[in-house]
Parts: sequence; structure tokens; C-alpha cells
Amino acid sequence: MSLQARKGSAMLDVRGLNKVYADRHRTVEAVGDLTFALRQGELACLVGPSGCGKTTLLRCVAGLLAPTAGSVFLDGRPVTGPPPGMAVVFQEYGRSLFPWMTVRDNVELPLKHKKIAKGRRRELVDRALAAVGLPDAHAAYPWQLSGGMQQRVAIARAVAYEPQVLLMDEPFAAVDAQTRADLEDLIRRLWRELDMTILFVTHDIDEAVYLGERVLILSASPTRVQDDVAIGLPDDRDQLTTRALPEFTRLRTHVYERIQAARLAKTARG
Amino acid sequence: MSLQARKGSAMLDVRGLNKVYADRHRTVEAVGDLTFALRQGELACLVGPSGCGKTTLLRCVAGLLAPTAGSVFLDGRPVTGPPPGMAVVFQEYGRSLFPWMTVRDNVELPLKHKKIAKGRRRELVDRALAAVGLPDAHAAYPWQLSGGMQQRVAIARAVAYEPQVLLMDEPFAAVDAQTRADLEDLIRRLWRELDMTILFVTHDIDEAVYLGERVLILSASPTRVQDDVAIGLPDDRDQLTTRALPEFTRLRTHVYERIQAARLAKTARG
Amino acid sequence: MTKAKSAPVPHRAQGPGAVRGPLLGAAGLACLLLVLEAVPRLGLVDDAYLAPTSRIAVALAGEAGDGEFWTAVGDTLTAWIVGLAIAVAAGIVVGVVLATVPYLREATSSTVEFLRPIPSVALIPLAMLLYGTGLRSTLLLVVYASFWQILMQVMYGVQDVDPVAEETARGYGLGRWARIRHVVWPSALPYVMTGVRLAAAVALVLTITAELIIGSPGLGTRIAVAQNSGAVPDMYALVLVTGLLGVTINVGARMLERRALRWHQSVRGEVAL
Amino acid sequence: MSAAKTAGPGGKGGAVKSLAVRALLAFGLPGVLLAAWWLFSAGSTDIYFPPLSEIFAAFGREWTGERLTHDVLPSVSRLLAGYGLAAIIGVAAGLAIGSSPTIRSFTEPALELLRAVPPPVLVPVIMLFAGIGDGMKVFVIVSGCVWPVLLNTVEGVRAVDSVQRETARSYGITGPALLRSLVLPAASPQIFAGLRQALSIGIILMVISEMFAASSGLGFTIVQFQRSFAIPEMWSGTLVLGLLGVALSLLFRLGESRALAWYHGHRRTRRAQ
Amino acid sequence: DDGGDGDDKVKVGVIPIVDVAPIYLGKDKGFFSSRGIDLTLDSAQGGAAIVPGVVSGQFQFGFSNVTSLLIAQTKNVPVKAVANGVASTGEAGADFGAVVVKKGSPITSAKDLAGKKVSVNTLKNIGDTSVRESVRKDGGDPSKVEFVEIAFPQMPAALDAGQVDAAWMVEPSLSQAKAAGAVEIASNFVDVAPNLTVALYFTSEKTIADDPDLVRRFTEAMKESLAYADANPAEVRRILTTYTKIDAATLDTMRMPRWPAEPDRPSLQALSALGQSDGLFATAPDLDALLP
Ligand SMILES: Nc1ncnc2c1ncn2[C@@H]1O[C@H](COP(=O)(O)OP(=O)(O)OP(=O)(O)O)[C@@H](O)[C@H]1O
Ligand SMILES: Nc1ncnc2c1ncn2[C@@H]1O[C@H](COP(=O)(O)OP(=O)(O)OP(=O)(O)O)[C@@H](O)[C@H]1O
Ligand SMILES: [Mg+2]
Ligand SMILES: [Mg+2]
Repeated sequence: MSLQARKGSAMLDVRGLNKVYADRHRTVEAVGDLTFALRQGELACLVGPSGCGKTTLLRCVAGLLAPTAGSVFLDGRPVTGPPPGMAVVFQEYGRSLFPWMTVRDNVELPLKHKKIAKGRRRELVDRALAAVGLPDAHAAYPWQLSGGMQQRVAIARAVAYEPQVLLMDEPFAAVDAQTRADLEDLIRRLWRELDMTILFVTHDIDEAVYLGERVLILSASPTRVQDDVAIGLPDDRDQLTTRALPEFTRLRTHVYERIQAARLAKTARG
Repeated sequence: MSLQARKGSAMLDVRGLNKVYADRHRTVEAVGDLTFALRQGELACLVGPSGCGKTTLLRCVAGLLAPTAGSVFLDGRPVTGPPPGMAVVFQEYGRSLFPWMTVRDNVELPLKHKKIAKGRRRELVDRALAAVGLPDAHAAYPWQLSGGMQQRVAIARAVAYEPQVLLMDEPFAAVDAQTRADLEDLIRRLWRELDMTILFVTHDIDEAVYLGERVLILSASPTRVQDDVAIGLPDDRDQLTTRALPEFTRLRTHVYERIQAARLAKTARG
Repeated sequence: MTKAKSAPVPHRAQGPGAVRGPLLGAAGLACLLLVLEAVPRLGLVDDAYLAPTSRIAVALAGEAGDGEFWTAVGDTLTAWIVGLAIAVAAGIVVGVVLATVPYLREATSSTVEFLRPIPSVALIPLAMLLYGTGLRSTLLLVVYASFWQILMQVMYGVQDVDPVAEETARGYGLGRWARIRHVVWPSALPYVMTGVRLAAAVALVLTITAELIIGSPGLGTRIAVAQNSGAVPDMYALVLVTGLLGVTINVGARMLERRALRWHQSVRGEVAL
Repeated sequence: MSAAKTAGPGGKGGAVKSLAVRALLAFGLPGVLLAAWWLFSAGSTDIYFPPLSEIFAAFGREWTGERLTHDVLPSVSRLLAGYGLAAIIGVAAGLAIGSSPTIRSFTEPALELLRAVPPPVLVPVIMLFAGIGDGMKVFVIVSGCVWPVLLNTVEGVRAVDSVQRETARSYGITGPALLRSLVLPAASPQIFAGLRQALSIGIILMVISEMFAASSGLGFTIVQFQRSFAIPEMWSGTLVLGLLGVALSLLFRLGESRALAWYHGHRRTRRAQ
Repeated sequence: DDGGDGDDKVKVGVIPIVDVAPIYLGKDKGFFSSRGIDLTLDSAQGGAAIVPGVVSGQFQFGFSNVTSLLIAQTKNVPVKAVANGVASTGEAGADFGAVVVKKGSPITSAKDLAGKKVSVNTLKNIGDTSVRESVRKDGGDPSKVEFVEIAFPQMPAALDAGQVDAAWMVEPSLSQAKAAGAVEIASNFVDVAPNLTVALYFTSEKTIADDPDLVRRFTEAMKESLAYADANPAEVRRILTTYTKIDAATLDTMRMPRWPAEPDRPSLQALSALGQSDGLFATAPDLDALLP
């Protein structure tokens, strides 16, 4: 089995994943039956309607939640807990920052536990905070920051960690258009420099196409992978030229149509 | 003073607003000097870089925060506390829902205190939840919902309240593109039906142009109103045709340029 | 197969706690009793001073056959329940008022801090002068001691309100009372529950102590008699009964908590994941 | 001018509040209460309710000079030792119990049983093991102080936000590091509630512990006054306890406001600015 | 007060120990009901509760040791004795209270207690005063004795564990300790006076003023009860099983105190003199004011 798992050097392998939230009063099938795989060093974007189970999927992949059925393999090993070298940017960015720590300490904390030397840590933190546009917020507490700033701190924390696998759940939802563009470029740059495997949830179709090498389109629940669109854009992307490419427009229209198709399929089914 | 405030039937009048957050360690001028006014029944969108003070402004307008200087008038009266007939959708949608109440109770609570009869209340709640696409979530608790669903509950709560003044702080940040479009149309429909005055914070330039009659562009801090663009689109808007109008494209380019200008001005100043 | 194997460990899918909890608890109690049996048996202390569980059990059986024992249990329970109810009600009302009116809180804080550490034993002459050995004497001491526990927990609980939730309520024009009812109270509830559990035990302890010292009828008086007579197993049997009352109270409090705090992280975290 | 008018919720009262207002708030109510006491007790002939003037006279006589070093100091040192131990034990055990539902189920009933044992019965048992010296008295203080700390820590740990927990887990922060950087700070508001409770309970138990096998100490002295019908002196001792409570709580609040600066800041910013 | 149709309801605060057997016995035998007194006995832990109870009228009568009453008298607490309570047997080596040491202790007589730790149930009370007298009479230095306060029931354990060098105990703890091997070295009550009155029943001055008849009837009933108890040890043993939990074996072997009908004035004088020299009283107690 583990041999099979390693075939095609799949870094992340999700097989028949199903998750049902059940308590005495309510049973929700958050994820129906998901199967897909990411190669090492791939950047895939995940789009899907609100409530379709993207966050749930991410938490299963991160080893934070036990699937009801199916399994997740990371680098050939089944995920039974948070694997090392992984970073997650949570959708609830506000709640994922520790209010008792300053921004600097929040970003530095995972680095400390990665046993990175002090000087290097300092450098990483400074660079990450500068990269997300918060070079002067070190000493502030998260609750002294605006929503978008908090979200950027959460991103800085993940980025400074230099993970091998990066899971991001709508990480740019709270920032303005320009900052968003800058952050997109930051992620692409880091991805290329550090050879990370990235799974990126977004609601923005343009963003998905601009960022990803693949766009996974999920259907509404019971969630399935409705479509898997390869993004054949050049590796070197830039906000102005790439978005102006006819291929970009074609892809975004294509993704848009596939999403619509997913909705219609659901409506027809429902 | 109050005579002057009523001139031009300004529903919302913000004058020389300034807000400084200060504690022992840190002093931040969140809002520099803001002056603008909204007519009764106007729908204005507010855009500005992350951390420029939009949320702060909204909280001052809502009477939840005392400005450091300047003042806010609502319908000619100075705002000293939350005025009646106002609803706010907070950026931190997750924390603004009460976890100890079901979705239905969350939406219903403000109605109860508006002394609306039970039957009518039921109807309003049902309608609002259906309108945001959550017709079956009544019995769930907020923490059992996805981020986007939580945000929609918060919107449903504001919508069911049928306020005269509606303040929304990035209310669609966590929902997918299609749901977002639906919610945009919902807000415009309600705005026209109920003759509300709406101040709407967004990071999405397209959204600002599509929704608003005016787009207020804020500069980075120290925050000022950098620009105030009137949106001369027809009143009857629809996602496909309106967005395809040349005027729409012109406006969005214009707004985009003004925002860029604001950034550059700031960079030049800084 | 791998599917089964790969079922991640971090969270059990379904809480087996419903069945396992009480079993574990009983095991814990059994361990405690076992230690109590072993310590005198191993000669760590003379069994004349600390009776082993088996002898306590015999004495307990003897007590249980005595009608007066049950009357005493009834008396103790009455004093305890009434005292606790008064303390909880008063503590909650006063606590919420003090915590939500900042000036009032500041004006009373030094007085509260002054009164809190005054031991109930110092009030015994006062209680005797006012009410003699009656129920009210016991109640005075019980209420005085347990009131502060609730009060403090309520005051800390009220400040735990999430500011965004509070602002939401204010934004929708909810008045002070409505905010207390719908926002402040549920937020403070986890603290209050802890307070009630603390106060319940303190009230029980004080009921017994008051009976023991003042002589109001109840379990405490029986303990005093057993103590003065050197009837060691009997005394421990009565103490064990007190302890078991405490355990019962806690079971009740936990059940209440599972209902009232279903929404709270502490409860949902353990049930739902 | 309108700016001042719109000073909004909470207004600028906090900033402008002068020292005089603070002093009035701190001393107003105690002053009024003392004045009332003075008036009502002025001509009292009831030996149990002596005039306040006599109590003050006794206070001046008894609680200056030698008694301070001979009785108050040892008592307070025992109190601090017991309190400190209780804080450490309570937090440590609370972390363990709160982190694991299994441990909690196992230990809770046994602990509830122990919690319900009244000190007058518990102390003799403690004496069997801890003797009659300072160790016993410290132990008695611990046995009472530990509960509010323990219960609040357990509940605080259980209530740690799930997203924060997942954040730490996903970054591989586990074990002691998890406790230090997440669990402890997240639970600290509730832990402080417990510590605050424990403070006054500690003073009470300091008195109670000195009712057994003591020959000096604050509590012993008060009990001795009571027994020898030195009623004004007894009340003056109660005053000392109250003042001790006020002093310790001031110190405590100082510590708390430093340790929980983030928490109070977080809650405050969103309120009256 | 009314003396009409119903009996007078009377509450007495007592400590549930051997010493108060006569009042239980008297109640059982109808000595009180025959005098129109409907007696209720409330068992409290000690003077801290009983004296204020009597002063405030919650109890009509109370039981207290003599020294406490003497202290109360010097502090002008409005109480007055109405009947004898309990007295020492007056026989050295056969009293119901004694100073004991652990088996094998080097302490063999009272004078050895100098420099040692001795437990008494209450400091600055009858226990330490009388033990000091034993030491003094035996030729030791009473000022060198270190007293600690431990309740009687805990004394056997404390003695056993070596936490104290000697202990002053009364029955039934005394029997318990001796069963564990403890050795008697002094009869401290006997050393104070041949027939030391140890405790008294008392009431408040208010009750005396308001209802002298009730006080008279109570005193009479009490005297009858004391006499009966003194004469019928078997009855005492029986009544003890009803309000204490002393086991049968101890009941059979333990020494009974004596219950003379009248307090012994010379012994009280001796005790108050000792108390004064020990600094228990601020002023000399007025025995006439206290005793009936
Ligand atoms: N803790 C929970 N308990 C019960 N149901 C839950 C829980 N968390 C999520 N769900 C349900 O699972 C479904 C999927 O939720 P999830 O958060 O994965 O959606 P999502 O795709 O991330 O949506 P969004 O884009 O809105 O964030 C939703 O229907 C939600 O109600
Ligand atoms: N409670 C607070 N204490 C101190 N500073 C604060 C506080 N809240 C906000 N600020 C500061 O005020 C500035 C404006 O914050 P605000 O939340 O109003 O921005 P915003 O425009 O809403 O940004 P975003 O688009 O990211 O939500 C920021 O620099 C922030 O750091
Ligand atoms: Mg999500
Ligand atoms: Mg904001």
C-alpha cells in the first residue's frame, strides 16, 4: 500500500475522504467523497461554494481532524496527526493569533519550536513581517491591529516558518486589492524559491487562476472534486501581463463555467 | 449647530473625525481627519488600504467608539451611543454571533428587542435566512457552520432587522463568488425597497462600483477622504449587463487609478 | 485496511466518555478507598487513629440502620440546599450588578476585600447571639462563606465577555438588561458554574462545621459526638457520607453544565470532535 | 464643543478621573460603614458588641509592637507558603486534569470527595501525617486554597479556543511548550479568578489551622481572645484579618494587572474608549 | 414564666462528653419534667458557642468549665453558676483526667515535664493551670513547661507519634491512650485541690432576674440528677450509650468523674488563685458573684 502511495511521488494523496459531523441533534456530511493528489512542489488552488467542506478538508489534511472514512497520505505516510514541516493559515485568522503575545512573538513562536537559532529567527521574522507589509507592527498585540493586518500576521507566521507543505484557507479575504496582489506574488515567489507544496483555498476565481498550477473545483455538498483544471500559464507570472494574457481570460472563463456547471449539477440533483 | 447639521438633509454627517488609539506603549492615529456626508437613502461604498481606519470609522459612526476629535451626526443628532434603527455587520463576523444561541435565535434576538410580534418575527427570520442561502441552518449553532455560512448569518441578522441605517464591514469577504453576487443583489434590492442608508466597506473595487451610488476612497493613514466618486450607473443593476457596460469598466478603472494615486501620494509623503 | 489504520488519532470520532466517564470515576474513588484501607493496614499510621475502609464500611452500615442518621442527613441537606440557594442567588445578583456598574465596583471593592477573609468561625458568637442553634444560625455561616465564592466568579466571568459580542448587542440597541441577559450572562456562565461548584462544597463544609461547633442538629453534631467518644470508624463513616454528598453534588453540577454549556468550547470540544 | 459632547459610551471619564475621585471611591463606602458602626455601637453595653471606640483602642493596644512580629508575621509567612504551594499544585494538577478527559473522569469524584471534608475533621487526619508544627498548618492552608485554583484551572484549560489549539498543534508545538505558550496563558484569566478566591480562603484557613495545636499566631490570638471573652480584642483581630485581606488583594491586583495586561487591554479597548 | 398549662421549654447547651451524663440521666428519669421543665439538650463544641448562646437567651442554661466561667466573670460577662457540673474524684492515680506519657518515656513524674511539650485541650485554661500546679508540687519549674493545644480526641495519636512529650487527657481519650500503652504520671486535678470542681452549669443574669422560679426548679432538678448519677454508675454507663459513641469495652473500664450536688468552694478558690498567678485573669475573680 505504501508503495502504491509513493507512485508518481505524490506529496499529498487524498483518497475517498469523507467527513460527517454528527452530534445528538444534527448530522452534516461536510465532505462526501474526495480523491485527489498533489505532486511534490505543486501549487493547487481549491475553489468551491461556501460550506462545501474546504475547511474541513484542509483540517483533515493537516491531521487536525479525523476523517469519517478514507485517508490522507503525506509523502507516502498516512496522516494521523499534524505532520512536521507543515504550516496552516486558518480561515479564522483572528482566533488563530495568540492575544497574549505581540505580533513578533506570534510569528516567532513556531520558529522557536523548530529550534532555529536566535539570530536567524530574528531575520526570518523581520523579513516575513516586511513581506506582508507590516514592518512596524512587531510590538503591537494582535487585537490592536485591523482585520487585514491580523490576517497578514497569520500569513507572515506561516511564511517565516518556511514549511514544506503550506495549507492556506482564504488567506487574503480581509486585505485590500493591492495588498492582495502583493501577497499573491509573495506566495508565488516563496513557492518557487522554497519548493513548497501548497494547497490554497480561495473564493476568487482570478486569484485561483493567477496563483495555481491547478485549480480543483469542488461541488456543493455532498462534496466531490467536480473538476481539475490545469493552468497552463507561464511560470513567471506578474499581475499586469499575466492577467492580460488571452490564455488567462480563457482559463478564468473556463473555471467560471465549470463552477457554474457544478452549481447546476447540484441544483439538478437536489 | 443642529440646524447646520440638517442642511441638505444629510442622514449621516461625519465632521473632522479623528481617532487616536493610545495606551502606555503605543499610539496609533487610526483616523486622521475625515469629513463626508451621506444623504438619506444613499448607498455609499468605502474602499481603502488595509489598516487605514475603515473599521474604526464604522465603529465611531455606530456610536460604539468615542472619537478623539470631531463628531458624527445622524439625522441631525450627534451620535453618543448606538442610535436606534441601525444595524452593523462586523468584520469579525465569527465573534459577533452568539455561540450560545442557535442561528435562528441569533437572527431573532434583535427583532425581539424591536418588539416585533412573534409571527412577523418568524417570517422575517425565515425570509432573511432564505435570502442569504441558509434556509436549513436554523437549528444549528454558529460554531457548527463554515466561515462563509457564519458571515451570511450575520448578514441575515442585519437584513431581518430592516434598519434605516446599515453599516457593513467587508460583509462578503468569506463567501464564494456566486454567493457574493447573490448577496450584492440582495443588498441592492433591500436598499431600494426599504429606503435604507448604507455605508458599505469593501476591498473589492468591482463590488464597490457595482453596489454603490458613491465610492469613497480613503487614503492610507493618516486617513483622509482621498476621493469621492459618484457612480452614474442606472439604478436597475444586474450582474451580467451592468458589469458589461462600458461605463462600469470606465468607473472601475477610474476608481482603481484613484486608489493607486492615493497609494502613491502616501508613498511620496512617507 | 489502511483506511482503518490511518484513522488519525487526535480526536476520537465519538465520545465514549458517556459510558467511560462514570466507570473511570468509580475506579478513581475505589483507588482512594483502597489507599485508605492500605495506609493503616501497612502500619503507616495506627488503625486506632485512621480506620481502614473495611471498618469504616461496617460503621457506615451501622449508621445506615439508624433512623436518627437519616434525620441528620436530612437536616444537613436542608441547611445546605437552602444556604447554597441563597448564596448563589445573592452572589449572582450582586456580582452582576457590581461588575456591570464600574463605579459601584470600585466603590465596594475595598469593602468586599475586607469582608471576604473574615472566617465564619469568627462569626459564631454573632450567629449564636442572633439565632441560637437553629437553622438560621447555620444558614448565616453558610451563606456568608459561600456568597463570596459566587460573587468573585461572577465578577471575573462578567469581564470575560467577548467585546465584539457585546458591541453587536449594543449596536442592535439592546438595553442594559437585555445585554446582561443575552450576552453577559451566557459569557459569564462557565465562571459561574465553577463558582457554584466551589460554593456547593464550601456550603457543605460550613454546614457540617456549623453543626459541629454550634450544635445545630445534623451530620456535624454526629461527627462531634463520634469524635469526642473516640469512635474513630464511626467518625470516618460520617465524613465519608459528607464526601459522598459532595460527589453527588458534583455529578449534578456536571449534568447541568452539559446542558447549559453545550455551546461552550469546554463542553463541545469534548463531545463533538 | 460637539466633540466633547459626543464623548460617547464610557466617555472620557476614565482618563479624567482624578485622584480625588479614586480616593473617594476607595474610602467612601468603608468610611460610611465605619461611621454607621461607630454611631450604632456608641453606647452599647452588650458585651459581644462593644463600642467601636473600644475596638479601636484594643486595636492600638494589641496589634502594635511585639504581637506584630510574634503572631502576625509567622502567620502571614505560613499563609504565603501555603498559598504559594496551593497555587503551584492547583495549576499543575489543573493543567493535567484539564488537558485529559480521561484523567479528569478518573480523578474528579475522588477529588470532590476530599473537597467536601470539613477542615475540623480533616485537620486531625493531616496531623497524623504532618505532625503539629508549621508543616501541618501550611498543609491545612494548602488543603483549602488548592480547590478554587484547581477547579478554575481545569475549566480554563478545557475552554482553550479550538482554533488556537489547532494552530499550535499544526506548528508541532506540543508538551511543555504547548502548556507554556498556549494553555497556560489562554487559561490564565480563569486561573487568576481562582487565585483571587484562594487568597481569602487562605486567610480563613490560616485562622482555622491555628485553632489546632498552636500556641501563637494571628488566628490563635483571635480564638484566644474569643475564649477569654476579650471581645473588643477579638473584633480588633477580625479587623486585622480584613485589613490583611485588603492589603493582599491590592498586591494581587497589581500582579494580575501585569500578568493579564493583554487580557484587560483586549477587553478594554473595545469598550469605552 | 407563665407556669400555666404547658411545661417551660428549656434549652441547655452542653458538650457531648461524659461530664454531662447527669443531665441526660435526669432528663431520662423525669427529674426535669416533674418540675415542669421540658428539657432540650443541644450539643455544642465548647464555650465559644455556649456562652454567647446563654448570654443572648438562646440557651436558658449552659455547661462550662470553671476557669472559663471565672474568666467570663472577670470580664463582666453577665453569667452566674446555678448548679454543680462535674468534679474530680480526688484520688491520685484514679481520676478521670491525668497527665500521661508514652510507654517507655524517660519522664516519670511531673517535675520532669519542665522543658517538655505538653498538650492540653485549651491553652490558658484549667488544663495548663492545673498541670503547672502538678509540676510545682513535684518540685519542678512550671514556667519551663511548653504547652500546645490539641483536642482530646487527637491526643492519643499525637502522643504516640511523639509530637508531644506528655498529654493531659480526660476520659474516654485517657482510656484509649492507656490501652495503647501510655503511662500516667500525674493527677493534675487532685494536685490543685482534693475535690476540685471542674465544671458548672450556668445561666445569664437576665434569666435569673426574669424567671427566678425556673432557675430554682432547674437547680433542684440538677441537684437530684447529680446525686442520682453519683450513686448509680451503672445507670451512667447506660445513659452514655445513648448520647455518645464510646464503645462498650471502654465504658466498662473507664473512670467516672464525681458529681457532688454542690460546688466545692475551697477548690474553686485554689483554682482561681492559680489562674491569677498564671495571669489568666486581669482582676481577681469574684467567686461570690459567680456562685449561687
Ligand atoms: N464543528 C462542526 N460541527 C458541525 N458541523 C460543522 C462543523 N464544522 C463545519 N461543519 C459543517 O460542515 C460543512 C462544511 O464546512 P466547512 O467549514 O468545511 O466549509 P467551507 O467549504 O470551508 O466553507 P466556507 O467557504 O464558507 O468557509 C458545513 O455545512 C458546516 O455546517
Ligand atoms: N483596539 C485597538 N488598539 C490599538 N490600535 C488599534 C485598535 N484597533 C485598530 N487599531 C489600529 O488602528 C488602525 C486602523 O484600524 P482599522 O481596524 O480601523 O483598519 P481597517 O481600515 O478596518 O483595516 P482592514 O481593512 O484591515 O480591516 C490600524 O493601524 C490598527 O492597528
Ligand atoms: Mg471555510
Ligand atoms: Mg477593518
